[in-house]
Amino acid sequence: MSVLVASIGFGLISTSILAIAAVGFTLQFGVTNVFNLAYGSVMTGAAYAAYVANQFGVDIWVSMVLGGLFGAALSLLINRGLYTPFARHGLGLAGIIQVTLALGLILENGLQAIFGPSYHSYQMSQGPSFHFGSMVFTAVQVGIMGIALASMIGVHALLAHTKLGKAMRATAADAPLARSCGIRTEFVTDIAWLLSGLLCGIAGVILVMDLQSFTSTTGSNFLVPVLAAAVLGGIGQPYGAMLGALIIGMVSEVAAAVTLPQYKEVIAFVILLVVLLFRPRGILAEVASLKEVVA
Amino acid sequence: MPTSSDKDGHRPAPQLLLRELTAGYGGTPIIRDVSIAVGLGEVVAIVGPNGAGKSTLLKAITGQIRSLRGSVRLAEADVTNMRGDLLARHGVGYVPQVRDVFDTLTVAENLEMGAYLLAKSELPERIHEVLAIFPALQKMRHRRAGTLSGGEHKMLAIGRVLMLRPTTLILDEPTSNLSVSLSKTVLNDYVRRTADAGTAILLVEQKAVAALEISDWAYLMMGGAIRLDGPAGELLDRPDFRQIFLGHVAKHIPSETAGTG
Amino acid sequence: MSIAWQFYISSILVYLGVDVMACWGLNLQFGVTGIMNFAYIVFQAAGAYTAAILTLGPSSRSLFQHYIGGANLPFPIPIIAAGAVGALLSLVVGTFTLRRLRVDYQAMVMLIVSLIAINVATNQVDLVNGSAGLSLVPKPLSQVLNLDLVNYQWFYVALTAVVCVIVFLFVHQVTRSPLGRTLRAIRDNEHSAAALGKNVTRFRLLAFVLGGAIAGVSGAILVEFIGTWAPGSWTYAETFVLFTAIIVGGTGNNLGVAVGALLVPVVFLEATRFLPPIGYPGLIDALQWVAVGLLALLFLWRWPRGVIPERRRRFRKPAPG
Amino acid sequence: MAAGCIPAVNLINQAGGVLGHKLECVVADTRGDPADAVPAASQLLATQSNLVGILGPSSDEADATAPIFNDSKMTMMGDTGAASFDQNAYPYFWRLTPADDVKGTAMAIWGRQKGFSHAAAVFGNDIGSQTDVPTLVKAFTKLGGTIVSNESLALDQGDYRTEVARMLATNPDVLFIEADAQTEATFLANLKDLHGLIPVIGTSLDQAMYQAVGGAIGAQNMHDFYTTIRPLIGSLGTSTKTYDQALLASGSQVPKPDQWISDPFCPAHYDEVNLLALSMIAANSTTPSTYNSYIPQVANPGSGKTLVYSFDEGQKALAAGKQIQYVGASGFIDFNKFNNSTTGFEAFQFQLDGSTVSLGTIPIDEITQANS
Repeated sequence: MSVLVASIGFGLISTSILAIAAVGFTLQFGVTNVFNLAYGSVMTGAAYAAYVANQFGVDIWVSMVLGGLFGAALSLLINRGLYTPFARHGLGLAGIIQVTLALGLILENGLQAIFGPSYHSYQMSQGPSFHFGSMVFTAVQVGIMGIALASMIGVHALLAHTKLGKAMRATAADAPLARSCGIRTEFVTDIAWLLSGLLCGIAGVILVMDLQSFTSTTGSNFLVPVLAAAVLGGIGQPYGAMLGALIIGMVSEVAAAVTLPQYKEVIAFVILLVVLLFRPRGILAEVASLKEVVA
Repeated sequence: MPTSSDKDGHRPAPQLLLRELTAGYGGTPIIRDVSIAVGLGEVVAIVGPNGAGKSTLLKAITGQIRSLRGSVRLAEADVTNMRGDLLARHGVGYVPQVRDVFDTLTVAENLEMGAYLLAKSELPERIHEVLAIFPALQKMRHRRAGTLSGGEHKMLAIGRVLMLRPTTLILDEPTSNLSVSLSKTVLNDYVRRTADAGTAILLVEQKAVAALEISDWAYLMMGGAIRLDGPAGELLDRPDFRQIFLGHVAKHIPSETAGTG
Repeated sequence: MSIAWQFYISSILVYLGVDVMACWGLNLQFGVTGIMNFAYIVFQAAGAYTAAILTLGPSSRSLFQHYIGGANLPFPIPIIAAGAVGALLSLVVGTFTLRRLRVDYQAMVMLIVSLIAINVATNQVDLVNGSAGLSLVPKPLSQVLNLDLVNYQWFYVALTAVVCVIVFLFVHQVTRSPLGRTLRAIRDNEHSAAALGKNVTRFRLLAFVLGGAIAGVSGAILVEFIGTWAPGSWTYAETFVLFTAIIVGGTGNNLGVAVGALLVPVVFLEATRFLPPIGYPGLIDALQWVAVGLLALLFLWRWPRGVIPERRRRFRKPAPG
Repeated sequence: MAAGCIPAVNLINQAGGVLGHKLECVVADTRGDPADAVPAASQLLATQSNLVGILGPSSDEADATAPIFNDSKMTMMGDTGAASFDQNAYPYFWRLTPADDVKGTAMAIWGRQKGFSHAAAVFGNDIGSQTDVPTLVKAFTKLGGTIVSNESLALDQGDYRTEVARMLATNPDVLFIEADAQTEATFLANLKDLHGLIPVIGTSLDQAMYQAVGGAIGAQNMHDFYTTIRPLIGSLGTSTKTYDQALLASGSQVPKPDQWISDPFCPAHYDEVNLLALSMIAANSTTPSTYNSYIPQVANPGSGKTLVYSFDEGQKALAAGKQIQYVGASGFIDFNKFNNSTTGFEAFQFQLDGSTVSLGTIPIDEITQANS
């Protein structure tokens, strides 16, 4: 029983990392419709950026911010330099997915070529442990959950209460219409990629802070749970992504507690497949479905 | 300064002026040498059957496709091939035929997006003004636009575009999918009144009779070109118009068949 | 030609045949019908495992590997069964994933399917011996033919060629037929195909199942040749090589796809074996994946229709009335 | 692998080569899966006309390539612990690498010797790890201990906290662990954070493993809690010293040679090259089909044999007409009828600088007994 309770606590940590990553993924997807399979590799890239900073003696939390900024810059570059030109070139949705997959492989293996196949760790301390009943968290984990909470509140505040955030949602809902309102959709798209990349980078660094050891494939191993969380909630829906992260994160941990641990991810994925069977657009996505039907 | 054309065909100075505009997809022109003028306070209708090129024309004006030849001018400014967001800065409001509101945003947020270019301080006043025109929107401010009915939808779309207080308004078949009575309300109460307040309105309509009733001037478009134009009130009675256009749509006129088509 | 060279070249020819077949199957799904099957390698693996198990004897006799079945069946039954299992598995997966899902969702669902498949194959050790995989699969007809090593290699090349010809005749027939035209119509415009009264989902599923059967056969041909199969060899990156081959060769064109299979998995990847080793072990491997990625990007940008483009057929609308 | 092959080849060539021939190390990248290894193997055979022997390949690639080399009558020194070679039938396949299932028994014996009675067995679901489990469980139980928790891990997950909690709920006094580097590192880091480490008996051997696990839990914890079980290294150590010197002297060919000093696999590769070379001399032929059968003759113990600790010593003894037993840098070698050499295991403790110190040995007799 206490394992079950503890697993719910662990689920909160998994959920935190997943939520940051999934919200980041879904933000840019909502605005630009790019199903970015290179996302996991960008996470790894940010983790390495933070690693380099950390090696120079920069504090891990500062390195995390630097990793986030690296992720933001890389994402913007990727969209401006690769995805947008390909889309303008007339490549369809399926073609763009292949571009993202190709980029993911290039980034992942490029990182391996640079940093080698070995494992790296940050210079950091996990800090003291805190006990809440059967739940145990280290200081770093509490920090991670705090960052996740702050990110979610920040994203919510941005989208619901600022002009820019509303413009992002408007662009996501209907870009030509947003343009006719005077919204500079290219600028909004850039912001969406920057923000998405920032969250992606932060997620990459805190994933590694939590794993405590990583290599060039670490981010791409984490990609499918991120996609699953984003899709489960209804892609392009930040609140859906948060909900999806909660479900995937909790189900994996609780499944590991009550059934076979080696199938914990599989169980979460099967839930996703079942949800898609009944709600092909995810839990929170009923309104956005007009988008592709009307060209 | 006259704000509306009078019955003698004297028209105000053009606010929106198209000269020999030619545009299409992939280098193939769909519309050819279209010249149109819309003055402040005027409702100018473009009527024509399906496939006449009306949608292509609007896409060319609003910068969604590149025009191959000709020009679009707004008062003194050349806005040919200008991006949509810059057009909005020139005071052009555009209501597409479908997907005319942001479905995932609330009614209030839709209005706010309509006023995107205005300072935040102007917002309450603008919302107040638009709600005065469409009081029904008041009650649904916090509803998601995607959940509105067809009439409410169009009301919001026009309300949204009015937020910017546009000098030029482009409406693409605002009455499609609306009932006959609702269509009349939209055209008479919203469109005509907006023009009377000093806006230049370009109205594209398939429901020719209803559109012509509230328009000052009208162009008949067919096969990608303007076939004839004239004061809207006279056009319906002109034999050449009846022959070219209404002959296509229906044998009997001017019943409402043509209007609800 | 020295025996060692004959050995190498015959191995490469068998691999070429397997890749060409696999690409044809994927082309039927992706090139012709537009299904983004990132789990394609799973169906190849399913075929390989099927063929391996049916060729091997009962599991109880060997101490070091555990698997279900084990039937000692003679050639060509394991290969045919592999095709059937590839088709059957495609039917199951396709029924769940092809309905109502957008292309990007489909791509993700396929990634998930391949993860689940690898997880199950790895964790259910009794199924196909877990991560150690199956090994010591007897070579087909080797007892009957009693050939020496090199001659057996050439025999296997011939066998692969025969299977390739059969698969080609099959995919050629399918893509040329009214069925093929319908599949292309679905790919190019699902909605208008639906408007023409086509049951889009059913046709998609058909293409998916046919492609899955071919994947299964290709896996069988490979496993009977190398004698071993483990989960490590079927990750989504392997599928990406096949996708790249199709893009390079010419999406939708069977001949182009065969050329792509020659250029990418065979020439492009084999050539690097002849490079002198540089840096640490695995560096060339990593750079090679970078190169495959760049190759895919280059072709998607510059020659999106490949070396041998698909002939665009005019699609005549049925006469009204 | 180069760190084992190159020092051996350098010493051999310095000593005049093999029957007048100089040796050279050539790398063929097998790319880590069986399907890729097949063309790699046949390409190697085709393009290297003076090939005299093969080191590696490892793990599941061996199953695919062993038949090719065997059929080509090419001697190979396998680098796989796979149980499929426990009763190997390929005359040209040899291995110094201990079988994985034997390693499981050795871990169990060491655990019981240290007085642990309630063990948790946590193994990755990867190729090498799972084969240890049945023999570990069997031997530990047979020796009077209890396996209180037996979990297999899905590899490379974001965390293993729940798995750790499950394990802790059974109150083990020792943890047996083996998985890939990322998985083991994450699991142990989670254990450290949740509860603090408990004694760990693992098989973390190579550099990548040490970097991952040591990086995750820290060098001090590695020292305090982690015992690693690996194949026996001869207590004499003469060969090892020779190897270490040769390795450090090969700095121009092996980048950063000192990083390989404590790597357990490199000395084995070094020994394999020496074995090949000495058996060639014994057979007076560099043709694998001729010298292959001489391999046990120069390696296995026997009465009246001269112990040699390097290629040069062996060459001279052979020239003097003596029977020799080569004692490897990786330990004593004794091939059985399946061409497997298993000479026992040794337990090591990590020092703060990453080097290892021996804690004691687990002789092969004990392992055989516990395994029976």
